[in-house]
Amino acid sequence: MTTIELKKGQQVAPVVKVKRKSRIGKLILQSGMIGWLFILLVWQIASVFSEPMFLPSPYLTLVGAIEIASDGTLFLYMGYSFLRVLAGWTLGLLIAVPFGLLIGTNKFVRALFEPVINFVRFIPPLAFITLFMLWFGIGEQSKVFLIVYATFFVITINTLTGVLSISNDKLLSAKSMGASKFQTLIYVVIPATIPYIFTGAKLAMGSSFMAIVGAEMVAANEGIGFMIWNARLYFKTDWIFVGLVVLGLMGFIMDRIFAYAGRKLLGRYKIV
Amino acid sequence: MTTIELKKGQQVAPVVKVKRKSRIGKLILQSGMIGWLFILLVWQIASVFSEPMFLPSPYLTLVGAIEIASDGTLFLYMGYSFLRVLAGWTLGLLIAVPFGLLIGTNKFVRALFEPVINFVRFIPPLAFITLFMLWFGIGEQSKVFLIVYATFFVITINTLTGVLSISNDKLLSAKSMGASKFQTLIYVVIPATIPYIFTGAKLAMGSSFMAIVGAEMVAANEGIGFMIWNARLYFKTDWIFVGLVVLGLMGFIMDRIFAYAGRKLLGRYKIV
Amino acid sequence: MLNTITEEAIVIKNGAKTFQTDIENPTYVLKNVDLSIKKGEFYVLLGPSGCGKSTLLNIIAGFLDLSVGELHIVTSREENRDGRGFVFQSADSALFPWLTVEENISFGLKMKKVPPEKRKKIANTFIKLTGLLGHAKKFPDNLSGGMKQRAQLARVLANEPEILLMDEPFGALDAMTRRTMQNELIRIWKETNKTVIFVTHDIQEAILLGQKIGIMSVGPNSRIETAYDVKLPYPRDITSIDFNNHYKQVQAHFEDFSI
Amino acid sequence: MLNTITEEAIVIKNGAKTFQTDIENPTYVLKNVDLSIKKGEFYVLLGPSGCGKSTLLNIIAGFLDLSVGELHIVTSREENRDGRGFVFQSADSALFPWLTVEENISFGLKMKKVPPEKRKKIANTFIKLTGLLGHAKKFPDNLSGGMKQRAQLARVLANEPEILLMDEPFGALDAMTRRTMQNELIRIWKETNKTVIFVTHDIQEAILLGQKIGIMSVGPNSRIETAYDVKLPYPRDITSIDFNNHYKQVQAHFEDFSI
Amino acid sequence: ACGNDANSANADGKTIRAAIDTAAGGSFQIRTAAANNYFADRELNVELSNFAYGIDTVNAVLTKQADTGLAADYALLNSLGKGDFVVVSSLTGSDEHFNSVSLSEILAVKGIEVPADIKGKKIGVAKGTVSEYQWAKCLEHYSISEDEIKYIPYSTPDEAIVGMKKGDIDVVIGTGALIEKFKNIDGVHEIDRLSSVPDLSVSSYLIVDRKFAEANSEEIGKFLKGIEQGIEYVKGNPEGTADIGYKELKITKEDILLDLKRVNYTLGFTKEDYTHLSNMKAYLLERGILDEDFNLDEKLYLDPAKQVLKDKVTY
Ligand SMILES: Nc1ncnc2c1ncn2[C@@H]1O[C@H](COP(=O)(O)OP(=O)(O)OP(=O)(O)O)[C@@H](O)[C@H]1O
Ligand SMILES: Nc1ncnc2c1ncn2[C@@H]1O[C@H](COP(=O)(O)OP(=O)(O)OP(=O)(O)O)[C@@H](O)[C@H]1O
Ligand SMILES: O=C([O-])O
Ligand SMILES: [Mg+2]
Ligand SMILES: [Mg+2]
Repeated sequence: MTTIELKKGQQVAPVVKVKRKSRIGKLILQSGMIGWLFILLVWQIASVFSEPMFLPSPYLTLVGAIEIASDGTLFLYMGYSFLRVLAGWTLGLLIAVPFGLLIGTNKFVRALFEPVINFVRFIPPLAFITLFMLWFGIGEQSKVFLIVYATFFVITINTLTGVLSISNDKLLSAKSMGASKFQTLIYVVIPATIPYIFTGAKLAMGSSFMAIVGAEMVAANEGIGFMIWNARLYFKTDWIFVGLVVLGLMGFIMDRIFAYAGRKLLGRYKIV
Repeated sequence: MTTIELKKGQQVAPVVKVKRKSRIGKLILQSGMIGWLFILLVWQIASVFSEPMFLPSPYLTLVGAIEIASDGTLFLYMGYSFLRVLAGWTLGLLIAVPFGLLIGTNKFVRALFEPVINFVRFIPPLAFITLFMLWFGIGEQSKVFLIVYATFFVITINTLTGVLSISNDKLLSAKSMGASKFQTLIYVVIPATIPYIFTGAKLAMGSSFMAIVGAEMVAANEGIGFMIWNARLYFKTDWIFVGLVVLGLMGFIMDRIFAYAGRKLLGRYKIV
Repeated sequence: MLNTITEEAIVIKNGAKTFQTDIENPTYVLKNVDLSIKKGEFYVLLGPSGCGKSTLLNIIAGFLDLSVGELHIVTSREENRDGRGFVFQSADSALFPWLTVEENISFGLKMKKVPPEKRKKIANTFIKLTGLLGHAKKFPDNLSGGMKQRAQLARVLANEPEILLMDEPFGALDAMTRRTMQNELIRIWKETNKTVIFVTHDIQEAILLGQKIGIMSVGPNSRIETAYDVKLPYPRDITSIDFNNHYKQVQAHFEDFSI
Repeated sequence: MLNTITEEAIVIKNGAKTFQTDIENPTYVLKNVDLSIKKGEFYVLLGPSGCGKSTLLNIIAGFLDLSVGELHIVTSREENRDGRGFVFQSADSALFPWLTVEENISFGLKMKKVPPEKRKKIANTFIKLTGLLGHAKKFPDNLSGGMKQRAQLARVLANEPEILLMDEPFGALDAMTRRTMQNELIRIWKETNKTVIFVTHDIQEAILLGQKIGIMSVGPNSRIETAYDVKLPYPRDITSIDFNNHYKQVQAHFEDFSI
Repeated sequence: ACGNDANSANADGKTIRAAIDTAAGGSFQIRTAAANNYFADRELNVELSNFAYGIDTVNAVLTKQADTGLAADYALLNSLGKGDFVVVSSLTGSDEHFNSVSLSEILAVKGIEVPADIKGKKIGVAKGTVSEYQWAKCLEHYSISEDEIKYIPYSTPDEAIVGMKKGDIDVVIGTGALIEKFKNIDGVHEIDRLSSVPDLSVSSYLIVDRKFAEANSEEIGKFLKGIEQGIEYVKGNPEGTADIGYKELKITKEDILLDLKRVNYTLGFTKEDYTHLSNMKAYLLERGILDEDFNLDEKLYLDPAKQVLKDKVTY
């Protein structure tokens, strides 16, 4: 028989200091700074082995950004793109949520539309550019509707999933406490679906930023998408990169703001 | 005191026949045929109130499809687009799954890359066209990599979520049954993550079809995306519609095949 | 016919239930169910897993229809739905997590458009009755399992149902909490004078709570095999000799039809 | 030092555990824990919710480290990890749903590269022992709660641990299934001669199973207040007078430190 | 669908919705005219909208999103049969002083030294633009059959630049500012000038929705006068033009100045224009690129130009 002695516990005291030290390291790690530095480094090295015309370094990109920002153009473009995204996303939400609730609560309507949704959702917004221009004109409408389209399915499908995953117990208990069908919709179905709607809206925010470049490809006079297209036409690679970084930043910041607002305002709905 | 008599139950027998009848109705409803007919009807009516140039009717679209299919062009284009999607999606899967597993299982790598991922994922594939041409040429490679990019984040994020949601009990029990770290990865982490990987792969399939139109904007001579762009140059609205319908169909069919294959082959992993 | 059962709150005559609708000779989950529960009685439905206890309770609640037979519910209410309150096994799935405990409890009152002040007053009564004082502003997710089940009970009671239907309400609680809740339930039942149907498959729980225990047979074609009377005073002591004699007798029933 | 405890399988001396790492005076979940369990003993850890039973069991399992104090595990194994098998409360979260019952049971053997035929033989032994014959090819999701817990037990036993650690393994089962599983566990324990630590907060379960019951005090600074001996022969009858006397005595302990 | 208001041509003519291009020349004469209020001075409200290529502006007119558009000869002829719009004036082209293709170069990668070397190589061609015609003419001139080369179609210049760099394209036609960018690639050099191909020139034209033009003949006249003033400004003040271009398009001033050198802004409509278009149409029909013929004369509406530009209309 062997006798094995496992782990003699240590006093807690000496552990404390060690942890204290690593806390700053942990903070740096969690902030993602190292990840950023790593990416910048890779970008810098890659640009050294290339030409600025093809792959501008992070520094040259910054110079380009300052150039285009100095007369306020960059911020104007950001504003335009942002407002288009916001308008399209809001409108998308206003259309898709009631639609999702409708097909979620009504079996007949669901049977009617679900197959169609599962078909149309594979048609990319980009394929609709010409058609939307035809139908909605070359002004803001067609751009906004392209974004509405880009947000529609993800919000609808998430809302639908939310409605379908409400536990039967909740519906039965509302019924047995005397709630009418309409009251059940307002006071049970909608609140229970909010976390799903929120997730859908968050994903749709991402899709909106995907769609803005397409929306601003045709007949736009301003916007980050317009900037990227123009830079392509004249081969201003540094501005393409400025556009990429700005899009990433705008999406990232919107996402964080949205998540934060969700936590603050919809806390009771346990959004994720 | 009121005395209320609730529902006298009926014999079951007469119910049977009624249900039999409605079964066919149910089948029709579930097949989504009504939804399709409804959409075709709306499309047809709308096209009557418009011009073929703006909105070709379903019939004219079919004529256009037959025209472009008669010499096999349509099928050739479908083949090209399909192979590009397949190649990009497969490659995306091969890159994103191991990456997702890595950042899921290694806290340090996760802290390094998660913020970067959350930034880059907002940059639409379209914005990367120039860059991808630069890195991968204007041939097939850049088209395929654009699709790889479009699939990468959704698969990575799903894989990561899967790894993070493995119950601690599973990991501890593997450990206490003597599994090494590597064995735990192979025999516990990966199988437990398969449903998430599958969901990610399925969503990525959708993204691939979204990206193909963008990918075939660039120096393509064939493909459904090329067809849509070319139709724009020559203002053949009916071909745009053929393109839309074909994309929807291809996506829809791939999605169903994928779901079916998943159920058959990965049944034990309880994919959803 | 009903004149013979005026004392009764719930009566089922020759009830049967099948979930199959499109075959000639369906399998019945429940068959030949006869049941008669007096006003104010604490009735326990005891039976093995899957025999159809929940199905029967859902039929009494009006959530499901009998396939064959008669169901009579007797209350003093105009609207029958209100007459019956249902406590689900899983408080997690029944409570509304986006409402505070108090808001959950007021839900039924709000649906009936009771004015806010009155709602608050009534909610408070049941918060006190169920021992939830100090937890009114919390959300269900921040409560322990026992607290959640108290909140669900309070929510149902706030609608002042005459009949309380409970489907294994303590099945998911740990042993100690369960014991406490059982005692509380008896206290509340005595105070409020409800007719209670309580579903369980725990023999000890059945004897601890019930005045009458309806012992169900194994399904399909499950029915109420025996209605067993428990003539012990409350509160009951599970370590007493009388209690354990009852336990042995009920247990014997189950061995009879060998589960 | 160890020469004085050769009979023991598990010893903890003055153990303490805190989860806080970066404050000067941490709150301890466990403090001054002394524990000594004999080889082959059936030891029950009984205590109120949240007192630290799981934490203590995880420390013994090697999943967590003591912050202060000594832990000794004595087995005849070279590799200590194998010496201890852990049965989790939730079979759902512990079993691998993508493996059949048999594959789950063979998992540990596969990790140790035992050849397939031998694996199959060993798995079969434990399938029989736990009454799972006929379920070997099923997936866990197609089993009832009781069956799942049997599968988990079989999986742990297949690794032939000398010590069996069980964290409320029957807490999620319904009353009748729980009773059956308790009897089975005693049978298996007798057959296999393991040292068992069984965590519960059900007094009845503790007395039904344990040779010794370690009663823990309320946390924080929870410790093993009393080690209570149950000198009743197996199988025990919960309706017997002796049993109920034990019940009253253990219950009195809890009233002492008022939970 | 619901775009009806956008689809209806605005009949009162108070506002001209003019679609202009950003990539195929930049439409600086119209841009500066608007920026310097030359239209406003004539009590004409002009709304400009930007599209990448001429073909996009033609589509905008076709779909009634714009009242006027512009197109190079090749794209123009391909579209004229499709909708009811008319040519009211030329915009750019060649004259006795200036050959519009003289500043276009045929550029090739290392190893291709003379035009004959093109055989068997990959030629980059901008999809749907006049570049298709130019290559056809070039190859004819070099006596190389189209079967002996491989066309690589591209839709934006960056594809061509990258294509050359990566070896996916061997030869392109470069114009204006892009020539420098091509030449920045290691080994890329000029092998010929497009002007060496006989009878090859490019001209572009202003097109207007027919109903709109006929109803607002006077306004079209003012529009042309405004453009005329814009051309004067561009010629006399390239720096100022570059400033306006940068402000509106974010194209660097150097690029704009280079682009300005290669264009010859014109107005009016000459006999040569007519001959040029007729010849090209015949070519397109012969090649089967155009499947339905149309009467060119019916597509001309030169009244406003005749009114305001008199001597510049010689057809
Ligand atoms: N909606 C339904 N459709 C079809 N079969 C059902 C449905 N609900 C219940 N059943 C079947 O009816 C039988 C009785 O189920 P029920 O849930 O009433 O049993 P139970 O006694 O409450 O079981 P448990 O103790 O596990 O809660 C089971 O065989 C079950 O499969
Ligand atoms: N990983 C952890 N980090 C911080 N605190 C923890 C952790 N695990 C447990 N605790 C705390 O330690 C205390 C004891 O928890 P533990 O789960 O051991 O109790 P328990 O007796 O098993 O309770 P239960 O009967 O509910 O299972 C609790 O206050 C708990 O919040
Ligand atoms: O760009 C063209 O007008 O062809
Ligand atoms: Mg039940
Ligand atoms: Mg625990």
